[in-house]
Amino acid sequence: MRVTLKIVTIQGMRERKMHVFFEGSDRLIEMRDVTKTYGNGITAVNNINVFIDKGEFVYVVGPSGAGKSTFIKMTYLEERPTAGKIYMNGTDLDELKRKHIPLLRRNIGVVFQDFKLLPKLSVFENIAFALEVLEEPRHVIKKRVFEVLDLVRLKNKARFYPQELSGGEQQRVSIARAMINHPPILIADEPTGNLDPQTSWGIMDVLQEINARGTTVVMATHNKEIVNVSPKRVIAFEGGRVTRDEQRGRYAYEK
Amino acid sequence: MRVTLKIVTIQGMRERKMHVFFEGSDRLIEMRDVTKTYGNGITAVNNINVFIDKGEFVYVVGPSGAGKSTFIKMTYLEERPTAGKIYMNGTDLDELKRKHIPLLRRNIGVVFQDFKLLPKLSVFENIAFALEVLEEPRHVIKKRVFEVLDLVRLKNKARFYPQELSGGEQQRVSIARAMINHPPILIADEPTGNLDPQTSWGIMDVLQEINARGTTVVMATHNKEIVNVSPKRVIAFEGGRVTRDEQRGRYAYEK
Amino acid sequence: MKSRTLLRHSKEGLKNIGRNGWMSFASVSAVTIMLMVVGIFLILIANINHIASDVEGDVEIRVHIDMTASEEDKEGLYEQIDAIDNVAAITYVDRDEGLDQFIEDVDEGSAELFESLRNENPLNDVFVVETKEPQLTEDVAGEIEQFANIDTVDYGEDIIEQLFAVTNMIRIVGAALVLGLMFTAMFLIANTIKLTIVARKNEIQIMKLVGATNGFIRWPFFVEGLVLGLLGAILPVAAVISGYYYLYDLLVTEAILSFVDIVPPNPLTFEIAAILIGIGALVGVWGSLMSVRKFLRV
Amino acid sequence: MKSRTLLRHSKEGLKNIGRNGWMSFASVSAVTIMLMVVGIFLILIANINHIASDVEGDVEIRVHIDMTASEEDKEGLYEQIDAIDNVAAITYVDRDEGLDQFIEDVDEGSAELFESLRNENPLNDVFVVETKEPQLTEDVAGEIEQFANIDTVDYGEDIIEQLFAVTNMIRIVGAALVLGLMFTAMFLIANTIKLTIVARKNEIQIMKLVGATNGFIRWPFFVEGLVLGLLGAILPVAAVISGYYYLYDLLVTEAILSFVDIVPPNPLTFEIAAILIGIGALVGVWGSLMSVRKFLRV
Ligand SMILES: Nc1ncnc2c1ncn2[C@@H]1O[C@H](COP(=O)(O)OP(=O)(O)OP(=O)(O)O)[C@@H](O)[C@H]1O
Ligand SMILES: Nc1ncnc2c1ncn2[C@@H]1O[C@H](COP(=O)(O)OP(=O)(O)OP(=O)(O)O)[C@@H](O)[C@H]1O
Ligand SMILES: [Mg+2]
Ligand SMILES: [Mg+2]
Repeated sequence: MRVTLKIVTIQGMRERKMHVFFEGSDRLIEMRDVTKTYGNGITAVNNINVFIDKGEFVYVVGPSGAGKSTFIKMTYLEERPTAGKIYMNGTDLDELKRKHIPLLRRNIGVVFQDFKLLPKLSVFENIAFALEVLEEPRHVIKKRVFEVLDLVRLKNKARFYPQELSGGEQQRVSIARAMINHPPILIADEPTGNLDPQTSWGIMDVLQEINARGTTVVMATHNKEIVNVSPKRVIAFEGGRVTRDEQRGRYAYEK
Repeated sequence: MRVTLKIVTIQGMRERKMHVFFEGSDRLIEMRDVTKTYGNGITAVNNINVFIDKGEFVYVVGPSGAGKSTFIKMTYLEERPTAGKIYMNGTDLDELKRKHIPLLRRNIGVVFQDFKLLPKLSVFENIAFALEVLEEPRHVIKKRVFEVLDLVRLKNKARFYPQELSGGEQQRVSIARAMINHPPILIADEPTGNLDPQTSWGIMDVLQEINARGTTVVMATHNKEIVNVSPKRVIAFEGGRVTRDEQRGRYAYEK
Repeated sequence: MKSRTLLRHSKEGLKNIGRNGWMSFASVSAVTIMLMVVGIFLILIANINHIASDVEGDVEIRVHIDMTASEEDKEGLYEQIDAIDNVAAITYVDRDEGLDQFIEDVDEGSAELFESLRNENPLNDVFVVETKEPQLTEDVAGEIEQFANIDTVDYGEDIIEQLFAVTNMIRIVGAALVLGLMFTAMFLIANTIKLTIVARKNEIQIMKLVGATNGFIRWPFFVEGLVLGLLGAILPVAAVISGYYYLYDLLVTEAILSFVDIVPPNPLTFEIAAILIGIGALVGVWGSLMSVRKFLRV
Repeated sequence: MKSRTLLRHSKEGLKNIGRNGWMSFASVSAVTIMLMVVGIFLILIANINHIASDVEGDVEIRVHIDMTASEEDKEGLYEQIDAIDNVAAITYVDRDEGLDQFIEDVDEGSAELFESLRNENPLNDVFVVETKEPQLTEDVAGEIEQFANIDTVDYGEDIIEQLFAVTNMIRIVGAALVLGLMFTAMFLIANTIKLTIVARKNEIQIMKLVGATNGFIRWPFFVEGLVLGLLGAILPVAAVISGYYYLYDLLVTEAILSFVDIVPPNPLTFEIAAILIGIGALVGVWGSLMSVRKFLRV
């Protein structure tokens, strides 16, 4: 079995063992006939087929409640589909053992729509956490954290706690945490919702740069300007279905 | 003293007593030399003078961390200034008694940047809460709640709990709650941050309509398109200072 | 406050118990357990106190009358003793009766041999005097000693002080334990309730930001605390009443340990039930309101 | 797990105690109070048990030897009794000694009158037999009754059963109370710790979403629970040891209540301290890990 094989390789490696998940296959995300119906009866994602390859930069757009976040949550197993198959880098998520889920998640940097910062940890500690789970040595962690804090322009807020930050600053901490361990895939859910246009473009620059260096980026966004000014593949959701999937698409939800 | 007089009037009234705060004066918000330094030493708002009159529609813009939310929080006393004077409708907030703060807040509808929904209450209950504090009768509450739910297009989610909503849906619940009791002043902190352009314009239509009917609207936003397409008074913050305050201004933070 | 608001607060308080699901359960079970412990100890202490009183009640003054006293002397002495304020009862035991009792009490092996004493009874006639309060024994004995026609007055001088020392110690330790336990219970219940409310800190603050007055927020917590406290009292009250009735039946009607006299359940268990319900309600409300208070300053 | 990770987990666990500020305080105070109660009751029960054993130890068999028995008969009897398995000690009390003792025991008023008995002592010579276990008294007495040269064998037949009934009841009730109390304490401590951890449910889930394994999350909670439990044990241990030493000094050296024999503090308090520390650590860790477990399924 593919799954078993992979896990063996992972355990055999010493350094950066978390990355092994995403070596080999070129198809990183593969959703086949996936449907997600929540406990309250809402079908948030309805029979979608989505394929995302290594190195792509994909915008996920669509009106409020269209199912973008649900789609995203299924990739890192915050939610499980009620029907259909999801393969991450060729691994069937149904066959992934519980204890290997953390390994999968370490390969996916996620910027959560609601940030999900740990309220009792400082900005530094929040970001460092994603490296601590990899058991990196202290000095490596420190160096990396200040690197990404610099990228998101929050170096001077390292010792602050999330409640002491503005909305946009919290969002940038979440972005920094998602990038810290150079994950092969970065998924950002509305990463510029609380940012002014200038800062948003700064973040876009960073995302495009890591994409250029090989990271696959999936970004749910409502930012028409960004999508239109910097066109890339666009997957459009509406009512839980994929209504459009085009290379170099436009935002296209005009007033 | 003005303050005392007002409170007497309030207690003398039976219905809608909460509105009395905002009758009479034309200057609703008046900040004189206001500075706010947080406990951690950050000066979020630095010696600003802001005057907002009855009936205005004001955009508050500025980069992430400029002090917009802090400015807003001081109007409804979530934060108190460390220096300077704030008058709401002519009432000196320093002289406002603790027990009258709730009366002030009932006159200000607030859309919080982080929504601040009560997690254990359904959408309906969350919105109804703002009317329950006014001791409105049950049938009035029910009618009003469904009216505003209709405005934000969430009538079918009335029984859901906040965690069962998408980001944009939560934001709209927060907007609905802020409007429910027809406050004379509505302050919205980034009310379209999680909304697609179309839904954002829907919300803007609602805000403009209640503004036309007499409600004063203050809206912190990063949405360049909205500010530029629908120009109004713009107050721009940068580093805690007001750098620009113009009628029919533009967003003006170009890349 | 309008009556519909009062109704709203009560409903809200009850709903909150459900909304906070197992947090409410944790509070109720803390109340239940603590009240159970308090109830059991109240019963224990009531009985220990009862037994101690019984033992103290056995203290008596034995007034040995001079062999030479005439019947009149004895009557005079009787009246003198009877005139003392704190004397509750006087019983006359003549020397033959005294010997009978003595032989009965003495261990069997020796008993028949003492029969030989019948002929030359060495005992005096005795007045057995009971005082109104066991603690008064010494004083009364002192007074009696002044009277004429008395050989010796004897009330177990050495034993009695130690006896009272023991019974008093038992009472003090018992009271201290029960009081300590009650405060412990109150503290722990309030602590638990506090924890469940601190978890709702943000919610309380949101309510305030949306324009709720302190009172508006407090009322549902009042109802919630009250109901949690009362719910927590149900089981202990039921257990104390039925358990003690059962035990009493077992010990009394089945005549096990018949020589130990335990307190009858009728007023006792109901008094304890009232105390438990009182503590439950009080601590529930108090813990709830105390904890809310510090989050209202928004 | 790398050693620096272990270090990280320990640090993190300790930091969490500070981060959760008064929640930790609430847990520690719950542990403190419950262990204090358990400690006090352990001491009480140890002493009650001790006193009960003392009382039982007073049980003895009095073998009244036939008046007619010769010295040789007596020696034969002595050896026969001595040969019984469960006999611990035999004391010979001749009739004159017996009378002395008797007169000493009898109440003062009558004592001098019994002196008259000296001339025609009605008592037998007696072997006082102690058994190895008080509970064996009846059996041993039965065996002795078979021997020759015996007048009567006397061991308070009626009293002894009731005595054992009482001491056994005290022991059972005591053990039940202490066990019940221990479980109560454990439940309440775990309950409190659980509440503080449930409040961190979201944080635990965020950690999982960011790629932490269950073990990675669990370790700091392990340390935290352990330290909370140990912190909570400090005060009770100190109180039990110093308090009991003080009390013992007071009762023994000051000779208050000198007739009650209480357990010396030396091994006792340290044994209890060990139990308290054990409970604290165990329940701390257990409560902590139990509560985390259900939030790890993300
Ligand atoms: N945990 C949940 N339980 C039940 N229903 C949910 C849950 N999460 C989302 N939903 C529902 O599923 C639908 C899609 O939600 P989703 O969060 O995927 O939307 P979205 O496209 O991300 O919207 P937005 O742009 O507003 O964030 C919504 O109607 C929402 O009410
Ligand atoms: N509670 C707080 N304690 C300490 N510092 C704070 C607090 N809230 C905000 N700050 C700091 O004050 C500054 C201004 O924050 P504010 O929230 O007003 O910014 P903003 O203009 O709303 O930004 P954004 O657009 O990102 O929401 C920031 O640098 C932030 O770090
Ligand atoms: Mg979303
Ligand atoms: Mg803000």
